[in-house]
Amino acid sequence: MTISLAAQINSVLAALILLTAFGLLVQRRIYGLLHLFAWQGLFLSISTAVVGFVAEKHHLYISSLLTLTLKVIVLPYILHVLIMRLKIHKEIETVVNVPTTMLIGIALVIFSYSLTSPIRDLSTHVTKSTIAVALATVLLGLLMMITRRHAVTQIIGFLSMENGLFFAATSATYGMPLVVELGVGLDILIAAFIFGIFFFHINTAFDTLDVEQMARLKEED
Amino acid sequence: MSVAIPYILDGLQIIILLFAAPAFAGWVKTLKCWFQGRTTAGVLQPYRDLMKLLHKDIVLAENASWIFRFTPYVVFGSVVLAGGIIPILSIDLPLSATADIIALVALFTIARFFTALAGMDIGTAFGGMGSSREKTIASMAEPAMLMAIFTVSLVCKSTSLSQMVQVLAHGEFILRPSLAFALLSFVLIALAETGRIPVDNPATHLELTMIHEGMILEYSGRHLALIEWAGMMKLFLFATLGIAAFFPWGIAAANDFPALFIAALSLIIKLFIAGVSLVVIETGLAKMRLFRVPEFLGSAFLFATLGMLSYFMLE
Amino acid sequence: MTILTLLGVSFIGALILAFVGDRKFAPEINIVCSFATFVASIVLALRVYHDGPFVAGREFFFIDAFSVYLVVLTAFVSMTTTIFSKPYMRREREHGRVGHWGMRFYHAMFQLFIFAMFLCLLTNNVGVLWIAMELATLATVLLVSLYKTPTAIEAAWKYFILCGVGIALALFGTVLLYFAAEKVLGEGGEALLWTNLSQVSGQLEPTVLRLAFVFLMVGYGTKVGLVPLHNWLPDAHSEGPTPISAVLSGLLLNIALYALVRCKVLVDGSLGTHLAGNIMMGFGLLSILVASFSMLRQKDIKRMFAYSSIEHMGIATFAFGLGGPIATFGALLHMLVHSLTKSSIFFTVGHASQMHDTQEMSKIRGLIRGNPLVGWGLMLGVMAIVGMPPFGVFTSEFLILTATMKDAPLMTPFLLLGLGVAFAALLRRVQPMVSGHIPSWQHPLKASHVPVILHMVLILVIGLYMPDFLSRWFHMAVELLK
Amino acid sequence: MTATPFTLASASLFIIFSALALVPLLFRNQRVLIMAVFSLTAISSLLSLIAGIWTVRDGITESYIILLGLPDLPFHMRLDPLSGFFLTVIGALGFIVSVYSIGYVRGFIAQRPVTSLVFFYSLLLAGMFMVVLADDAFFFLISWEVMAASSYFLVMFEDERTENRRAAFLYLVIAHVGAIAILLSFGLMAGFATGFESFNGYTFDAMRKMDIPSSWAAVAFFLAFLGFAAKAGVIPLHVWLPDADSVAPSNAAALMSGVMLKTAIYGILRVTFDLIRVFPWWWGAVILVFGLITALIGILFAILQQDLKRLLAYSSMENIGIILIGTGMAMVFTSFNMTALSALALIAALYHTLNHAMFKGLLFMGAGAVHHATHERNMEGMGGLIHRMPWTAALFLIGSVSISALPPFNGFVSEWLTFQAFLLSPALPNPLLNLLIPLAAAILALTAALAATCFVKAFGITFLGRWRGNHDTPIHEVDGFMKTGMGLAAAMCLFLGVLPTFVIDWMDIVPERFLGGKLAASAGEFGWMWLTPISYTRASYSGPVVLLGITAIVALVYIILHARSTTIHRVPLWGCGFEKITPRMQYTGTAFSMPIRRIFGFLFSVRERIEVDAEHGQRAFPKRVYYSLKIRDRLWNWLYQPVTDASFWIARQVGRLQQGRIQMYLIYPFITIIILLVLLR
Repeated sequence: MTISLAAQINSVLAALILLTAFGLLVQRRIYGLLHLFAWQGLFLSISTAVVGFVAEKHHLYISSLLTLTLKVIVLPYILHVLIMRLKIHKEIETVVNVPTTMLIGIALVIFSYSLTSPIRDLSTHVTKSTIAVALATVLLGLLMMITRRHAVTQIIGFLSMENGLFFAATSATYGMPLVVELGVGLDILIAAFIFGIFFFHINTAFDTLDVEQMARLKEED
Repeated sequence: MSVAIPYILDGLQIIILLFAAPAFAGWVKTLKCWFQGRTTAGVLQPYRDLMKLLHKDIVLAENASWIFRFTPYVVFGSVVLAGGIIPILSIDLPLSATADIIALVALFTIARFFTALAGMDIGTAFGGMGSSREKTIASMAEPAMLMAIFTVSLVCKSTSLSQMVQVLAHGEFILRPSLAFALLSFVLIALAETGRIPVDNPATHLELTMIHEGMILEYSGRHLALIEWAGMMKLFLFATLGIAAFFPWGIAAANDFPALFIAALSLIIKLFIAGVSLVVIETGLAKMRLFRVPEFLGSAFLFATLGMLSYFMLE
Repeated sequence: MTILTLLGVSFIGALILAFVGDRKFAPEINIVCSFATFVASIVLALRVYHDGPFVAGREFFFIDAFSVYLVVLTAFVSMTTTIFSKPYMRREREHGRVGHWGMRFYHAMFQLFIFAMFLCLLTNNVGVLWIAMELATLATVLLVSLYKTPTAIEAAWKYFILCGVGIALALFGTVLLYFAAEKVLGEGGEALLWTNLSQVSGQLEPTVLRLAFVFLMVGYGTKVGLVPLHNWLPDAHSEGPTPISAVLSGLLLNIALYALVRCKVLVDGSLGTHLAGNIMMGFGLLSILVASFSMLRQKDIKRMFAYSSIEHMGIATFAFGLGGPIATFGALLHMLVHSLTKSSIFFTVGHASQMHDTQEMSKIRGLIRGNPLVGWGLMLGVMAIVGMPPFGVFTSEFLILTATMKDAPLMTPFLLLGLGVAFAALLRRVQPMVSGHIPSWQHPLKASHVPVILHMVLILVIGLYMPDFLSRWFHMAVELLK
Repeated sequence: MTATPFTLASASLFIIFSALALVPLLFRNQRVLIMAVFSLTAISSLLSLIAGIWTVRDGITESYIILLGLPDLPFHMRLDPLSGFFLTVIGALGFIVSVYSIGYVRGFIAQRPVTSLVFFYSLLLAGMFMVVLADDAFFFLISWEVMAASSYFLVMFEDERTENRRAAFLYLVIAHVGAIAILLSFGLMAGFATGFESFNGYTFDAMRKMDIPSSWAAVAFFLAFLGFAAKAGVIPLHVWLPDADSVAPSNAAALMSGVMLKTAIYGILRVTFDLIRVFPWWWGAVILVFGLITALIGILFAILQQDLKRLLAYSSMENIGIILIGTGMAMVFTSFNMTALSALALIAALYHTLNHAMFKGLLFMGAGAVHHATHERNMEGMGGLIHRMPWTAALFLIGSVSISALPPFNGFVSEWLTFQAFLLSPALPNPLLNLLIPLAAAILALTAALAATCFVKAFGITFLGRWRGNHDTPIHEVDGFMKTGMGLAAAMCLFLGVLPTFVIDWMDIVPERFLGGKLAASAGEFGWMWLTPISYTRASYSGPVVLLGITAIVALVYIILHARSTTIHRVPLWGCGFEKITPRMQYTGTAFSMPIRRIFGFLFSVRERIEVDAEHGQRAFPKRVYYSLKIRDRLWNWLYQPVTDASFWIARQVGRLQQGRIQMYLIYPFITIIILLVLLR
């Protein structure tokens, strides 16, 4: 596989990741969100593997394996168990209606593209074109957290931001040193456990997972 | 021997003050009677009143404190001391270095301070009212008085009276508008300070109108004599102060005999004129309501400040 | 070797306490662990003090004057906090506000949190710095929701989400930093090592560094609690148990600022302009003004002191942004005395709220008469935190304000306004609490004397007589940050 | 150790700190604590008094470095004639009030523990000594705010009363904002002294050698003036003074009003004449105007007060105004470098500082004695105390006579010198000043006269007449310590009034060292008894002759009149024949000041309410009449109320930032990132 072919595959995968990010933004049903998130994790791990192969960086294989297990298998399973246990109703209302969110999303992609232009013309890596996509995924994840009212969707937004960051790491610098990769993975795993525990607490205290209820601590009176 | 002459002269001046003051007061009363068509009790009536009071017993309130009994002496002492300082006959007096005009005004303030306290000591409403009104008027009259005198002192570049007389009388004569303003305001202030008609009626017995009388209501016997005598001396001193500050031409420069004689003569003539002008003012005007007095004193204050400003601008 | 003991003791402590957290002797283990780490940190400090900064563990750890002073401070304050938490948590346990699992979780997470902070300070690798910061956040998230009340859970959730987002942005900044460093230092782990980065910061690519600094600033800025990224801080610091608030306010903010200043040194090296400083000054000033005005309307005692932490972190950030030897010296001193004073205040606040079973300031009265240590401790603590002279905070504010008056005189009216309003706000609330007769609903309490007295004496000593070694220590750190 | 003034001063500081250390040991036994600590503070004040007198007499200047503070910014201490003079003032009143306090504080033992009062009293004294000795910005500000904090706790002594808390809070906020202003001004001067590479820019020596452009010098000066004005109670920042001094325990109030305000004057003198030294004339004019307004407003408020200690606090404002007038004149003359005239003006200001410390301390101690005996602060409820408390009454009278500037006593000397400074003004080349000075003289004369009215009222209503209070409380004279304290202060008032030439000769080194002008030569030239500033032909005043003259004449008249024995009959009071005069019919304080209130009413916001409660609504036959008078400071709702409302409004707007919904919180970092990235394109 020549370098240019790998680059093409990588950019296809980047496009797919961006697609799933947009999908997450607009998807109403919670199971749909779960599946989209799993797909995004899969594309990310494949792209890491491809980059690892192209740049002969063997530690990337471990990192892609880590992403595969974590983002595609473990996290979706945890979320699936929680959703079943907490009997979350399927329909998710968004704070801002879908068309405007899409518009903002597109604006963010353009913004991140123009923003990462200096990095692109500096970077010698084959994957320099995908940095803009990585930044866009991060910002879209943030946008998703802002526009969603449900705790689970916020967590999925947070995790998709992490995916964006991992993707940025691989595309900008052929992946961070292994120690850092492992550390970040470990943190995400702990974060997963924590938000699981949180879901139970919130459910018992507020007996709903709607974030709008949680607005007691304010100083506007 | 020649050293002692100024001291003797100063003693003589105090004695003249002591005995001339009742005469001047008597003279003013008799003039007033003539102007109002009443038969006079004669110029010597004040002497007779004082002698009578000195011999009578004292009737004192139960709760009168030592301040009430001590005040007449302080008032008398401060006024006599002031008399020793003002150059009535000659300017070469040993005591004249003791106080300049500001200190002189302050001596009169001591008298008023203690009289006001005595007024409040007995605890009657009239005493309190007299003290309150007296101090209110005093606190507006005193600044105007100081301003009038400041104008004169700015003209003569000194605040000690003998120096001012020296500059005005024996220096070359210049017509100064600032002095005219100062004189006008000084006359208004003198009326207020000595408690004459437009501000306070010295001869009244209607409690609600009297200010100075209100404070000394409870006095009797020799205490009342001392206070009455001090009042008369204060009137006499204000007249001589006015003469010394504004018409000093007769006052002797050195202590030789002929100059003193001329000084005495000019003093008598000036006092005569002063008495007549005072009575003309008193019979011409009626006593003002208490809350008209601030405007009266305000205008005096205005004249004095105008005098000072004109000094800077014109001279 | 000492580094390993430092990290090891706290990690193993966390593991042990995970199992025996609820036993009688659990607090004692907690204290012993912290005391051990404190001794280790002293040894470390002496070594750095004598033979300068050194690298250990095959370049994984790096300690210089700037990081070791924070290590000692962290160890000391965590030790005194464990001493304070013994009676406090026992009372919470008796009143049933914390269960069996809660106690075990509390002690374990406390030690893990200390471990994470030490890792942050000691590591040489900027990536590991990020991971340790994330670990510290995660450790304290559940501690904030220990009481399981709705508001506590809400505060913890906001803390988790907002800090998570902030830290993610910081990761992106680190990636950009790594990208720029890779150009100069080549592939592999060396590019992220702080020792290499600081030497080579002159050749790093300015445009990329500028972008990286923006992300790092917003990321770590969220952790420092600078306005407008501060919204999580008042909730998190006021809902958790008081020892946690003390440690959060006192230490975690310092470490976030430490990370931010490390990045600023790199960015200054490559950019050459005063850009990073100006951004930090902007954020600092905004924090001072917003925090001091919002203190005016607080009703909850811990929320008020959380806002005071935001204000003081704003002052420190402003001073670091200002740069120059005196301002940096002042900023370092300010971080030290602020964490000492704030943790001592939180100790007294903890006792005060336990005495009245509420955090409502309107219900807390007659503290001096009720419990002289808590009353005078709180009063003198507040006197210290608002910058009244005999205490250390005045010294640092004196240096910072005079430096500002020289270099940026136009900023001083805002500083004057901020400090004045903060002073009035704090005093207005604390004065009625401290004075007056004992209210009927106040019940007596045996307060832990040692930490409060220890902290106040230290601040007084630093305020009146700065020991020579401490000032030389700061000068070494100032050389690094120039 | 060779005995130099500085060793004495440091010994006195050492004694005070040992007294502070003593407090935790002795606080179990309150009586022993009071006796021990207050005698130690008395001794230390005495030592400082001697050190101060010695320094000024010989014009010694010593400076030392103490290894406290930052290693490269240790505490610099310096004792020069200016600080020596203020050390004398503080030491003198410190000694007197400490003696007084032994008796006064004993009265509190029954009510509450006095440990905090004793501790913070000595800390206040120590703070004041250190402020005067400080020679670098760091040590100066530390002692400045130690002084502020200790007086805060003194005002908070009876902390269960809300007015104490309110007064203490207001005081500390204004003092702290003032202190920050001073800090900024020192920062500016330090900046111009040596640039900012090293720490030694903060010492006053470095600041003396700074070359500061005149625009920055103006900023530095007016910042410092704002700070010191906040502590001195100058007009816009004066609201704390009456509240704080009226609720504080009287011995603390005596120290605070008597000397603590003077440390602010010391600050102004140190900054203008020692650090900046060269300044345009309009600075002096601004200080003069501030002094005038403060004096006039201060005394007008004093007259209207019903609470004795509030009256004294407001009158402190007036005297501070007079001192500022003297300082302003000195600055004006210095800017036109007329050294002799500026020496006269400065001596007038310094002399009045010393006088005010003495008679205000005396009056506050008197008020404390009255409060101690009657537990009553409102003058309307007192009266006739002269019969039960003769000693306090006599000493309070001496205080009132001195403060009303009547000749034999000290108040007159300093006001007379200030008037002389005015009268010598026509020599100024600037026409505007020549017009401003007469108006200033007029206002000063008005305040002097109003002061006399105010203290006639204060003394008359409290001590003379009959007891107005409805219940007959057992009032007894105060104990020995309090009487000795007040007696010492009264003796000082007389001494300073009668022998001004010696005092001026003693303190002449200060204007000579800082302004280059001397006054003593001309002041005592006509003889030690006569005070003749500039030249004896211009003006002369002799305290001793006035005293001797009056006493001689009074004695003479007394002897002559008592030659014949006339009996004195004691009868119930006459009152123009009205029989049943009750004590309620006496003139009250409000009535006494009613004319003044009517005339100067436009200056205050006065709320008078008269309610008549008559049977079935016929106003003509009132059963009971309620009269209430509320006088508020207009400045409160022009300046302070808007400031508080504005800050609370801003706080509400800022509160909207924290409105609870997590989505809003997430938007903030999002927008911050976008803005920063766009800005740094």
